[in-house]
Amino acid sequence: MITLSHYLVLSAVLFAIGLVGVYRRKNLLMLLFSTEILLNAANIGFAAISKFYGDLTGQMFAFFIVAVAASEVAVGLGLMIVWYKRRGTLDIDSMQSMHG
Amino acid sequence: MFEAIAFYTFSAITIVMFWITVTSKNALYAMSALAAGMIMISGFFFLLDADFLGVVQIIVYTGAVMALYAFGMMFFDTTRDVKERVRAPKLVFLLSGMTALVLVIALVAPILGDHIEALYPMKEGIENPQAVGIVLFTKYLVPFEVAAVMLLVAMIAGIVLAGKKMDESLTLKVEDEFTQKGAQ
Amino acid sequence: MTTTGFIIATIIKILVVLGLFSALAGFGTYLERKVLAFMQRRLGPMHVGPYGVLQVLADGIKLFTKEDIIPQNAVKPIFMIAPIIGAATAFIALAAVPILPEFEIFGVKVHPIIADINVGVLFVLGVMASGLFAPLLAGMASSNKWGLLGAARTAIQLLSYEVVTGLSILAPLMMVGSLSLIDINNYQSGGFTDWIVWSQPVAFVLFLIAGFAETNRTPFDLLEHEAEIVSGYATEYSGMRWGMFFIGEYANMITLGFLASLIFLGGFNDWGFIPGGLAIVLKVSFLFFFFLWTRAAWPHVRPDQLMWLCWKVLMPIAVLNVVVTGIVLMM
Amino acid sequence: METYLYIALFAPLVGSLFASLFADKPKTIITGLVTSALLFVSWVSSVVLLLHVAHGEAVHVKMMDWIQAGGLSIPFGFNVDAVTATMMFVVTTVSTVVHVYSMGYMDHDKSFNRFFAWLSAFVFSMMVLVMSDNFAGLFIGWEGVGLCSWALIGFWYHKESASWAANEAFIMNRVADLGMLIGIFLVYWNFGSLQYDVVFAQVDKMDPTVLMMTTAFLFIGAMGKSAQFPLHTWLADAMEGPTPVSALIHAATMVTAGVYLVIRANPLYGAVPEVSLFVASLGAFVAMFAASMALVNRDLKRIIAYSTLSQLGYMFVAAGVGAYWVALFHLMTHAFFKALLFLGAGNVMHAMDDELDIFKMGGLGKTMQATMILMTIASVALAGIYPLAGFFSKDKILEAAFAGHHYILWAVLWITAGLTAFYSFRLVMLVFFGEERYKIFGYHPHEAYKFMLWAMSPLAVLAVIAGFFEHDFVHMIKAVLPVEEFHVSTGTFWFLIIVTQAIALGGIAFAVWKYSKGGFSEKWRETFVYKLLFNQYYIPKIYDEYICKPYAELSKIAWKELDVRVVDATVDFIATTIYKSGMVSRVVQSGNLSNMLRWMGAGLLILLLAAILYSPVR
Amino acid sequence: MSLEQFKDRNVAQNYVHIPVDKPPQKPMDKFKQVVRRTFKGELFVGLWVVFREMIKRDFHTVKYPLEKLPISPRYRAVHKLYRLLESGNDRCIGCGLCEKICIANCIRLETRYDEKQRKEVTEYSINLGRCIFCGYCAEVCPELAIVHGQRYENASEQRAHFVLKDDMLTPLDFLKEGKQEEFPGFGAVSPNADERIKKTPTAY
Repeated sequence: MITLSHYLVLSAVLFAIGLVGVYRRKNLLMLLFSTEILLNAANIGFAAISKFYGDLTGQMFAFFIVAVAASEVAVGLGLMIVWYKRRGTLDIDSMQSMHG
Repeated sequence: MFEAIAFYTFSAITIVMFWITVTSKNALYAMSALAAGMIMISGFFFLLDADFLGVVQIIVYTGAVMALYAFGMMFFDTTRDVKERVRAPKLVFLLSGMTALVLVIALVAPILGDHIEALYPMKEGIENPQAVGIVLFTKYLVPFEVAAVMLLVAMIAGIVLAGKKMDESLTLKVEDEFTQKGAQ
Repeated sequence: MTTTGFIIATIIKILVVLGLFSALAGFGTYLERKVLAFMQRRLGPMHVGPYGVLQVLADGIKLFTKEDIIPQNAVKPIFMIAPIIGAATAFIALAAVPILPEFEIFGVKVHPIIADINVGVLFVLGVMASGLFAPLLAGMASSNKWGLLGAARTAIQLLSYEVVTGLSILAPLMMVGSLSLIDINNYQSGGFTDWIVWSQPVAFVLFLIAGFAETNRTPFDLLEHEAEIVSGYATEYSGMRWGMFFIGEYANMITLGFLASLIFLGGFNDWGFIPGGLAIVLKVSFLFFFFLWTRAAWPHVRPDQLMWLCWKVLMPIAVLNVVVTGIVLMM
Repeated sequence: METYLYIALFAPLVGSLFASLFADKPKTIITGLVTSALLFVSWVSSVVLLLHVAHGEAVHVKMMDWIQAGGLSIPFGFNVDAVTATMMFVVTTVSTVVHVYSMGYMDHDKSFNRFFAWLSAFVFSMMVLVMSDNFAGLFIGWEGVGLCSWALIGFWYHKESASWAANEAFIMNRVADLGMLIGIFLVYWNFGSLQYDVVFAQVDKMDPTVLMMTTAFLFIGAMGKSAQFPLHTWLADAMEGPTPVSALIHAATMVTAGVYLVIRANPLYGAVPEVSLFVASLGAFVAMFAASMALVNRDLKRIIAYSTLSQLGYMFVAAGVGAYWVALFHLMTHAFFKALLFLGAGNVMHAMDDELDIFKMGGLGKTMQATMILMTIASVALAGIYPLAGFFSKDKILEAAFAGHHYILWAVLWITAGLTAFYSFRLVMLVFFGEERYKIFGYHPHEAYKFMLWAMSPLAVLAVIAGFFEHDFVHMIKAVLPVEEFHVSTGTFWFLIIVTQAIALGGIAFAVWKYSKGGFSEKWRETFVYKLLFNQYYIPKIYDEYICKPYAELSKIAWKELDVRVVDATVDFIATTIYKSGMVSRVVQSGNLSNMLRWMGAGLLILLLAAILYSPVR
Repeated sequence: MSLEQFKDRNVAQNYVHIPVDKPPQKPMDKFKQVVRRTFKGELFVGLWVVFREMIKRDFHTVKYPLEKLPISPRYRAVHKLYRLLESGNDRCIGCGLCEKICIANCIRLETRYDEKQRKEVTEYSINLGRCIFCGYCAEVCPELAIVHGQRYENASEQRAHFVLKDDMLTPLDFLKEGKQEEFPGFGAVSPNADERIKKTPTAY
C-alpha cells in the first residue's frame, strides 16, 4: 500500500537531487534544469497531499507552479541567450561583475 | 499492487533520470533525461487521480517547457561537454543530504497531523477536470488571471530579450538611431 | 471482468494496435506513393508483387538490412533513442483513442480502446506533443547543421501549432463538456446532422491545418524540406532508425485522422446504412487520403510564412472561435 | 448653502494655487486679476452666507473624516454661524480690497506673482481658521496664517531686516502656539473631543481648575497671535513686510485671531471670571502701553501698528468683561478703518519712495488730496468720534467696562482714548499738513493710481457707516453670543458718551493745535519719558539681553558638550560598527551565483530545522 | 509517341503569361491576400486538378527497362567510330587530334605503321567515367571518323568504365546493310569519299 509518506519521501528525495544540482552546477542552463527538478518535486508533494486529504487546493498550487515554471523558462532562456551572445559562455563563475 | 509496482518503477526511473540531469556533463543528456523525468512525474499524477494535472504536466512541461529549453540550447554549443570547476563537492552533498534528511523527518513525522481540513473537498461523481475547473474558476479565479497576466508578461519579456538585435545595447542602439535621424 | 482478464485483454489490444498500426503505417507509405503517382499521371511502384503491393515489404527488408550509420561526433545514446521516441509516442497516443465501436467476439465484449481515461483528448494531444522530441533530439544529437536546422524548425513549428490545435479543439470540447473521446463520440450519435463539424466548421478547418503542421505534412513539411535543408533532422539517419521516423509519422497521421473523425465527423456512430465500424474506417481513410491529396496539390510555405500564419492568423481566429462559442453557449 | 460655504472657502485656495503656478515667472497681471476675482467670488459667497445666518441659523458641513485613530475622531468639518459669518465678511472684504490695491502697490515688484500666491493662501488659511468647527481645524488655520504671515513679512527676503522680522514673528508665534497646543490637548484630555459644540456643552460639569488651566493656555496662544504683552514686539517689526500685508494681516485679520479665539471660546471664558478679568486687565494695560509708545514713534507704519495693538487691547477688554459681541463688533469696525489707514500709509510710502519717517513728510495734503481725506476719515473713526464706526464700538467697550464696575479699566481706557485721538492726529498733522519738509530731502510725492483709491473707498464707506448697523448686528449675534443689557442709567450713559467724546476731541484738538504750531520742542526729546517710550520701554533690549543671549549660551553648551560628545559619538559608533561589520561580511557578497545559492541552501536548512524544532504539533 | 511529337515536346508555340501581382508589403495587405486566396478557392482548384488527373488515369509512365522511348537520330551519347562506306575500312587515320582536344582527357589511342606503312589505329579507348560528352572530338575529327552515337545506357559496376575500339566501331555486317547513318549538310562525308582518299605515297 502506497501511503502519503511514500510520496512525500519521494518528493523530498527529488528535492534533494535538485538541490545537489543547484549547488553543484556552474552552468546556467544546468542550473535552470535543477530548478525545474525542485519545482517538480514540490508538485508531487502537493498532488499527493491533495489526494490523501481529499482537497483540491494542492492541485491548484501545482497548477500555478507549472505556470510559474513556464514563465520562468521564457524569461530565463531569453536572458541566457542574451548573456551567451555577449559573453560566449554560460559559466556562472564568469558572472561576477557585481562582487562586493 | 499495481499502484505499488507503478510507484516504485516510476520512482526509480524518475530518480535515475533526475540524477543524470544533475550530474551529466553533456547538456543534451541532461535535457533528455529531464524530459523523461517530467513524463514520469506525470505518471505520478495519474496515479494520484490528478488526471488533468498529469496531462497539463505532459503538455506544458514536456511539450512546451522542455522544447523551449531545447530550442534555447540550439543557441549554445550543446554537444561540447560542459566544463565546470566544482568547489567543495563534499559541502554540496552535505547540504543537500541534510536538507533531504530534515525534509524527510519533517514530512514523515506526524507533524501534519489529522487536523487538516479539506477546504475544497473532492466530491464523488465529479471527474477530476470538472472539479479542477470549478475550483479554479471560483476560489482561485484571481490567482488564475494573475498567472495569465504573468505568462503574458513573461512572453513579452522573452520576445524582447531574445530579439534579433539583443547582442547590442538597446539604449545605445536607440541613441544611434536618433543621431542618424538627426543627421538626415 | 477479472483483473487478469483485463490485463490479458489489454495486452492483446496493445499487440493488435501495435501490429496493425505499424503495418498500416507501412502500407501508408505504399498508398502515398501510389496516390501521388496517380495524381502526377504516373503509375508508382509496380514491380514488386501485383501492382507493387509488396513494395512495402521490400522497403522494410531493405531498411532492416541496411547499415546503421552513426556519425562520429553524434551524441550516441540520444541519437539512437530519438527515432524510438518518435515511433513510441505515436503509438502511445493511440492508447486513448477509441478505434471502433464496442463489439463482441467469442462471447467477450471488447472495448476497442486501450485506456479510457477521462482526459482522453488532452492525453492524445499531450503525447503527440511530446512526440516532438523525436525530431528535436535527433537533429540536435546528429551534429549536423542541417540536422540542427531541422531540429530548430521542429521546435518552433510543432510548439506553435500545438497552441492552435489546443485552441481549436477547445470550442467543441466546450460544447460537449467532456474531455473523453467516447463522450464526444456519443454527443454526435444523432446522425449526420449532429456532427460537430456543422456547428464548428472554423474549428474543424483550424484543427486540420494545425494537424498538417503537427504531423509535418506537405504545406508545412519544413522539418525535412529537401530543397532547403537536405533532409532536416533525418539527414544523418539511415536504415531502420530512419524507418522508425516514418512509422511514427504515418501513425501520427492515422491518429490525427481518428481524432478529427471522432471529434468533428461523427466518430463511429452509424452513418445511415453504413455501420459505425465501417463508417469510421471510411472517414479515417478519407482523411488519410486527404493528407496525400494535399501533398500532391499544394506547395510549401516558407518558415516565416508558417509562423506568420500560426500566430497572426490562425491563433486569433481560434481564440475568436472559442469566445464566440462561449457566448453562444451562455445564451 | 453648502456650495456657498465651499466656494467661500476654496476660491482663495484655487487662486493661490493658480498664482503659485507662475511663482517663478515674470510678472503677469493675470495672477492678480484671477486671485482678486476669486476673492470677490468668495466675498459674494460670504455675503450670501452672512445674510443666510443673519436669521439665527447655522450652516454645518462635514467634508470628510480627517483623523480617525482609536478613540480620536476629528472630522474636517466647517460651521458657519453669526460669528464666523461676520469674520468671513470682514476677512473677505478686507482681503478683496487689499488684493485689488496690491495690484497697484506691487506693480513694480518682480515677485508680483509670488505675492499673490501667498496672499491668497493667507486668506484660505484664515478662512479655515474661522470656519472650522473644531479646535484642530482652528489650529491648522492658525498655523497656516502663521506660515503665510512669515512668508509675507519676509517677502523681501533679500533685506536682512525683513527676514529677521519674519523669523521673529514666526518664532514668537511658535512660543505662543505651544501654549495654545497645550490648551487644545487639555481640551481633548478633559472633554474627550475637539468639536466646539461638544466641548461647550460640557463646560458646566468641569472642574474650575481645569477650565482655568485650559483657558489660560488657550489665551497664551491668543496673546501670541494678537501680539499682547509680553509677546508684542513682533508686530511692530512685522511692518517690514509690504504695506498691503500689514493692512490685511497685521491690522485687520490675523492679529484678531486671538480675539476671535476668545470670542469663539466664550462659554469657557465665561465660566472662569478670574481668567476673564486677567484678559481684560491685560487688554487694558496693552491698550495704554501701546498707545503710549505710539505717541512718540517717528515711523509711519509703526505708529499704526502700535495703534493696532492698542485697539486689540480694547477688544480683549471687551471680551474680558463678558461683552463678547462688543469685542466682535469692534473687531469688525477696527478692521475697516485700520486697513484703510494702512492702505493710506501705503499710498504715502509710495509717494515718498518708501520713506517712513513722519518728520520728513508734511504738507502732503496738497498733492495727495484723496489719500488725505481717506486717512483723515480713518483717523477720526479710530479716535471714536461720532458718527463714525469707531465711536459706536469703542464707546460700547467703555460702557461695558463701566457697567461691569471695572472702573479702573474704564479709566485706563478713557485715557487711552484720548491718547489714541492724539497720536492719530499727530500722524495726520505731521504727514499731510504743516510745512513741506520733504522738499529738503528731495522727494517728489505723487498720488497713487486711481483704481487703488477706488479700491480703498469701500473701506472708507464702511468705516463711516458700519456703526449704524449696530442693532442689526446685535440682533444677528444674539443667537450665538450672550448679549447683556448694560445696567447703566440713562444719565450715566449720556455722561459716559460725553466724557469719552470730550477726551477724544480734546486729544484731536491738542494734536492739531500743537502740530500746526510746529510740534514739541527739541528739549522734549531729552527727557527720560520720551526715551523710554521711544525705545519701547527697552523691552526688545531686555529680551535680547536676558533671554536671547543666555539661550544662545545654553545652546552653545548643548552643542559643544552634549551634541558632539554624546549624540554624535553614539551615532558615529553605530555607523562605524555597521560599516565594519559590512566590511567583514562583504566576503559573502562574492557576486558568484553558485556561492549565493549555497548560502541560500544553508538558510533553507536552518529554517527547516527551526520549523521542526518550533513546530506547535511537536 | 511519334518522332514529330517528340521533337516539339518542349517547344510550345503560344506561351501563356501568368500575371504576377506585386507582393503585398503591409501586414494588412498580406492578410487580405491570405483571405482572398482562401476564399477564391485557388487551393481547391489545385486539389481538383490533381484529383481530376487521378481519376482520368492518364498515365505517362514509361516502364523503362521494359519499354524505351525513341530517341533522336542526332542524340549525342556514347561515341561511335565510323567506317568508310564502300571499302569498309576505318575512317580514322590516327591523327590524334581528338586525343589532343579532349578537355576531359579521356581519349587514348595507339597507332602503328602497318605492313603497307600506313598508319593504323590499334587501340582506341574512351574513359566514359570522365567523358563529359562535349563533342569536341567529333567536331575536330578531319575524317568524320568519330561521332556521338545513341547508346545511353552506360551504367557500369566498375569505376574505370572504358569503351574500346571494338565497341565503337561499326560492325561490318551492319555497314553492309547500310545502317551506318550519315547526315547531309555542311561537313558531311562526300559521296565519293573513298575515291578522294589519296593513297599516302609511300615513296616519301
